[in-house]
Amino acid sequence: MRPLITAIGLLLAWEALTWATGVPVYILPPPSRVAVVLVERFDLLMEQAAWTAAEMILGLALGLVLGAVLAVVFAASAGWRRWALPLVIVSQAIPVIAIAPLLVLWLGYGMASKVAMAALVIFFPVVSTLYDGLRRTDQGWLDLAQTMDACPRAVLLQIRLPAALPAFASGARIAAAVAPIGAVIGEWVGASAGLGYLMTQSLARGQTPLAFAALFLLCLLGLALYHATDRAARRLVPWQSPQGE
Amino acid sequence: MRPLITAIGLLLAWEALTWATGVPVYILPPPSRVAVVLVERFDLLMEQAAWTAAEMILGLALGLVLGAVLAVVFAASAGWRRWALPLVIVSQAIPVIAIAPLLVLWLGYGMASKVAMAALVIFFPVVSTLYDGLRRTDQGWLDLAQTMDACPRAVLLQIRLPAALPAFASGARIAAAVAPIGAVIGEWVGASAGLGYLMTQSLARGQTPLAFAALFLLCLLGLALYHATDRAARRLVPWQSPQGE
Amino acid sequence: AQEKVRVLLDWFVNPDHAALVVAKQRGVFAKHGLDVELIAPADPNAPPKLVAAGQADYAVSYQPTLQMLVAEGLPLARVGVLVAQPLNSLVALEDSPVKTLADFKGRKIGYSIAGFDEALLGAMLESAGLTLKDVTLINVNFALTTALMSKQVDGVIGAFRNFELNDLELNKAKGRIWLVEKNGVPAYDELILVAKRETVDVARTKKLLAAIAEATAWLKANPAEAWAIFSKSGKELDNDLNRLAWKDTLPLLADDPVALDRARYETFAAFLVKRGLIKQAPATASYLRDMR
Amino acid sequence: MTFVVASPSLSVRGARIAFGDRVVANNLTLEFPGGRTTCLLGRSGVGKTSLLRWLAGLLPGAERAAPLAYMAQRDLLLPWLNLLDNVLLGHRLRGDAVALGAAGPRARTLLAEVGLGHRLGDRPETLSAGMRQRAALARTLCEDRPVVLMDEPFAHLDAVTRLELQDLAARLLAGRTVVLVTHDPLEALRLGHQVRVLSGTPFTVGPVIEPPGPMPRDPADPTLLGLQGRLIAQLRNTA
Amino acid sequence: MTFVVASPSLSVRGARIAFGDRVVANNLTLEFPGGRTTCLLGRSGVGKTSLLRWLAGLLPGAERAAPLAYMAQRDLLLPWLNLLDNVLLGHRLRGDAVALGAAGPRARTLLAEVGLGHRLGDRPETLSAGMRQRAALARTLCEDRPVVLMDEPFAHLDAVTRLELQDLAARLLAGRTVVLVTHDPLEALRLGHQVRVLSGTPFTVGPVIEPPGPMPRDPADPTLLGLQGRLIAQLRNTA
Ligand SMILES: Nc1ncnc2c1ncn2[C@@H]1O[C@H](COP(=O)(O)OP(=O)(O)OP(=O)(O)O)[C@@H](O)[C@H]1O
Ligand SMILES: Nc1ncnc2c1ncn2[C@@H]1O[C@H](COP(=O)(O)OP(=O)(O)OP(=O)(O)O)[C@@H](O)[C@H]1O
Ligand SMILES: [Mg+2]
Ligand SMILES: [Mg+2]
Repeated sequence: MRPLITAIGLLLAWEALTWATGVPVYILPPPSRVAVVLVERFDLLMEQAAWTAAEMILGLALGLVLGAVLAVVFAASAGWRRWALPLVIVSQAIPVIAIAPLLVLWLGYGMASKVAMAALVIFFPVVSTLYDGLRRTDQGWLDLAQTMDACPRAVLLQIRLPAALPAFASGARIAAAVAPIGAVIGEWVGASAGLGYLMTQSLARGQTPLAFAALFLLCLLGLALYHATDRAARRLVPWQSPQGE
Repeated sequence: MRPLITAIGLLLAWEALTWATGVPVYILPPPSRVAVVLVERFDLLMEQAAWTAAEMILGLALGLVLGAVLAVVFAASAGWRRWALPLVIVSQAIPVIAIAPLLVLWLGYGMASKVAMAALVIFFPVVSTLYDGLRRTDQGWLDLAQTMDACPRAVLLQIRLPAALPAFASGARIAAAVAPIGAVIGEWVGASAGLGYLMTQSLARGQTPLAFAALFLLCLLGLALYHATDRAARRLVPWQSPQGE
Repeated sequence: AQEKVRVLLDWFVNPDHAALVVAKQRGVFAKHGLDVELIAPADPNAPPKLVAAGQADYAVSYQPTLQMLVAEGLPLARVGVLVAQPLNSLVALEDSPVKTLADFKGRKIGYSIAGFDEALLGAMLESAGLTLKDVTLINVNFALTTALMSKQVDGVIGAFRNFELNDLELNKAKGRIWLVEKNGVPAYDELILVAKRETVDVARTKKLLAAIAEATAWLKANPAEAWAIFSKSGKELDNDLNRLAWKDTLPLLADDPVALDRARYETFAAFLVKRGLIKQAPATASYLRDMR
Repeated sequence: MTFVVASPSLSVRGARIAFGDRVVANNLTLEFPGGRTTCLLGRSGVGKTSLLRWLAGLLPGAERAAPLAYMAQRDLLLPWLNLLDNVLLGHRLRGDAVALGAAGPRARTLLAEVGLGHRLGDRPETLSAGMRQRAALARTLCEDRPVVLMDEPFAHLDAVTRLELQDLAARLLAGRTVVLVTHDPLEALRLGHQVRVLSGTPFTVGPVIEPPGPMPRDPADPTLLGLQGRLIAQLRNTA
Repeated sequence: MTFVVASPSLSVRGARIAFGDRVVANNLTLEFPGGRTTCLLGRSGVGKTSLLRWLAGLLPGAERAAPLAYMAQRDLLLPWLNLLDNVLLGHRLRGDAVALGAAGPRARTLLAEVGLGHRLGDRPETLSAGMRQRAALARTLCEDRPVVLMDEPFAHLDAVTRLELQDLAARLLAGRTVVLVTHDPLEALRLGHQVRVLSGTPFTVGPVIEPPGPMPRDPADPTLLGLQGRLIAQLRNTA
């Protein structure tokens, strides 16, 4: 119920904004206009949304796995960290237009290059937060494990990793929120389908309401994915805050 | 010393990669080619880099402040959270091409619209991680504060906020890493300067080595900003892990 | 006092904008009482919309774009022309097995601007007895030459004849080119100036066009000196590609930026309707303003 | 009568304390007389902490009767504050600059009295467990509230320090309504006007035991040793 | 002689324990006899925990002499594991599936013996402080190591449970080298072959006190009560 009220409230705010600022339809159409297009072009939009949703979900899955693996590797090995951490940071600074030709060269124009591009955007918050979490393990637990003759691998997997799950959840939330833009960026690598593609195309042809209908769906997908991830993340960390009495 | 060795190692790896895969110069030029351009066009590159650096730093500063304020507001008020959190999530799904005309309309062609765009990319990890951190305060401290008749504001500012500083640091690190791309995206809003501008232009014109020289500088800027932020973040949290004995 | 004028370019500054840049640098605009600011966006979609929204006085755009935007209801009007012929073309590598349009059957073609490039290509293929269904279309979004040279595609539509061939040459490749207007597409104006329909300032526009005409005449007469001025106006402009493109571009610049061929717009609108890009041709009177 | 108003009695009427299916206390009715110290004893896990949290209004359904100071089983020092600031936490949180300024000397005195006068500026993580517990005690006493709830406040202290701090607490808490949970029967007998034993699941509260004489009592007093035996027997009888 | 090998003695030779400028012990030489229980007493903050951490090889410069089990002042239960898995933590961490399987019944028995047999599947956060301490004790005993270091293992337990668990520990730890830190002189006298008092800054270790008779000794034994007085006096003399 409440999310519905919020949604309606936000749409009304948007409608009011377009009225109040007098912003032209071809720059920011009011939701009423967008709604009309949404109904008229429903089939087209759904088709493209399915495409983008697939990219988002694959990208997020790949990003989460890749991010988690990298964070664990960084936490386990100073050697790897020294070499690969700068690469990971730098990977965030590279605009899609610089890397797209490379991806196409290596992965072709199919889904693979798009998912790879999306994952490149999505994986970073996961690496970063999880690695931070892995660095902040309670010293008491580490001492205890040391007296128990635990090998570093067991400490990492059985103590540091579970202890860092709240941090992972934090990273996964960010990853879910950027998944839509990851998918759209992936579509830049050379797509002929997807909401991002539809958006670019309709913006180029002045069909702003259609572009915003696509954007609206993209946002819905984003919210849905975010909430799904949020729920999963909460389930991941059922215990109280680390110091809980 | 060590970072230097790492850097040289990475450059060698890049050079080797271009040789081994035989990837054409116009897709991925070897660092030797890039170095030549870097020297030849040094003045041009420096000029553009200064521009982008300014956008990055302003964007990061604005993003950190905005992110921190929003996270605190969300933690303080369920009402605000209900309305604005979905907006914040959705803001991450919006591609620059959809929002750029709006920003120009409202903020003009100057630095403001670029910094706003950059901040839009940068602020999110900060809100998300800090808000997560604010939600995970040790219940014992909250109980203690309650028995002390602390008003919610004091609890938020004097207990939950300091306790969430590690989470904030985590978010700031991500923010710093995405600041370069934030600045580049900002340059899409209509720049006539900056490394992103130079890169797009030279890629569109087949001057791949120049584009990669710009990209190289962008990555350097990104690494520098990341390490500065990392240092500041460590200083922010001088105490041991929350459970430290 | 100088009248302030803001012109949004369609894309990064390049030799297509020679007349504008030279007019500004040599003080031709100033001579006509104008203080012109040239702004380059990274997204070619935005400028006409921003002009329609009153965020700038003029935008450099393309005839097909203008006609599609007008058909969608944007209050825009064409007030002048910079390049009065198509620049777009279909390009393949010379050493590829594609020798004629018909050879594209079963091959991959890259394109940039969704919809429009498809329409051009469709018309061209039909002129050679093929249809769009005979080729695989791939959106390469940018980096047309890169896609071509790395053999990811066999041909690209959307290549500008004055640029992409030179770009290939600089990368030690040779291209084979099919001009759109010679292969089933009606001729159109590639680069035009648009303004917001209701607020066209006729007097100022006339001054602007006069200055452009004067600059065009001068730079065609003094290409070397003009190149020096152009390449010094921005450090990033002085490069081999622009140098090569410069000589190919100058002859293409419209000598008379005021010229207006209504029939050309009507024919092309009909073409757009036929290709399904717009539903109905807008009345030319509504968006063509003669500045004579 | 002003005295009674200043240090109110605490009553629990028909309370139910439960965590999910686990009922810790059911239909509990209990009175803690105002201005007096009640010591609670009970086997581990019987529900002492839960009762204290109930009194502090920290459990769902519970309401707090009066302003109080609560010392939990953990020290709950804030790692980013030094000892002095930790002791002044209540005043800082209430944001009353005047009161905060006035409490400064008191906090210093208290820290000196618990033996931490030389560590005012140190962070909690550099202290031993007993030192942290003493700092938490100082923070609780610094609150200067009519009602004080304390959960095993001396658990991490050596025998000598413990006696000294019991004396300190008895002196500073005289006239207040105090509920003190402890595992040491002798400590309960030394400090309490009343001693009560919790037992059973859900727990019930045993009869009031009132040791004679003024507090803090001498632990070597044979009456106390006799009562201690009785308390231990009470504890033992109730698995 | 195999006995001595199985439970080695622990020696500290010329050790220096310091945190920055704060010197806790200097040139410390000390011997904990193999197979026997040594109880350490000392004022709060004197350095008992630091010494134990030194013995466990957890401080910079320290080296661990033998496989050992260490029970810290905090319970250190992992919040994402249930009690049984927490008790089996050592076996889980060493990743020896056979040993882990074999330790299962032992862990259950131990949890039952500390009174938590009915809470095997519960998460630590749902336990009382004393219950958590008992679980940590079970974890330590489950390790089955020749050397056992324990830091105030019974601090949060009521008098009756404390006696029971002292008996349990004495039984299960017999023949091992045990160092036990406690604040309760009587507990030290009950459980230790030797009792030693730490005092001063940097601390020195007092003479060996060896209570007579087999352990666990009767707390009502008048000899013990006499020794208790001596210990308290020793503690009191050293501010
Ligand atoms: N991490 C640390 N950093 C700085 N000082 C420390 C640190 N840990 C302990 N100390 C100091 O070392 C001294 C001894 O501490 P330790 O914890 O060993 O005392 P203890 O005898 O165990 O006391 P308690 O009975 O209170 O547990 C104290 O003065 C303490 O402040
Ligand atoms: N958060 C919780 N969730 C579920 N059960 C809880 C929770 N807190 C306490 N309990 C249960 O309530 C009962 C009473 O716990 P409580 O902490 O009040 O005991 P206590 O008397 O203080 O014990 P101790 O002397 O060991 O501190 C225990 O059985 C405990 O398991
Ligand atoms: Mg308790
Ligand atoms: Mg200690």
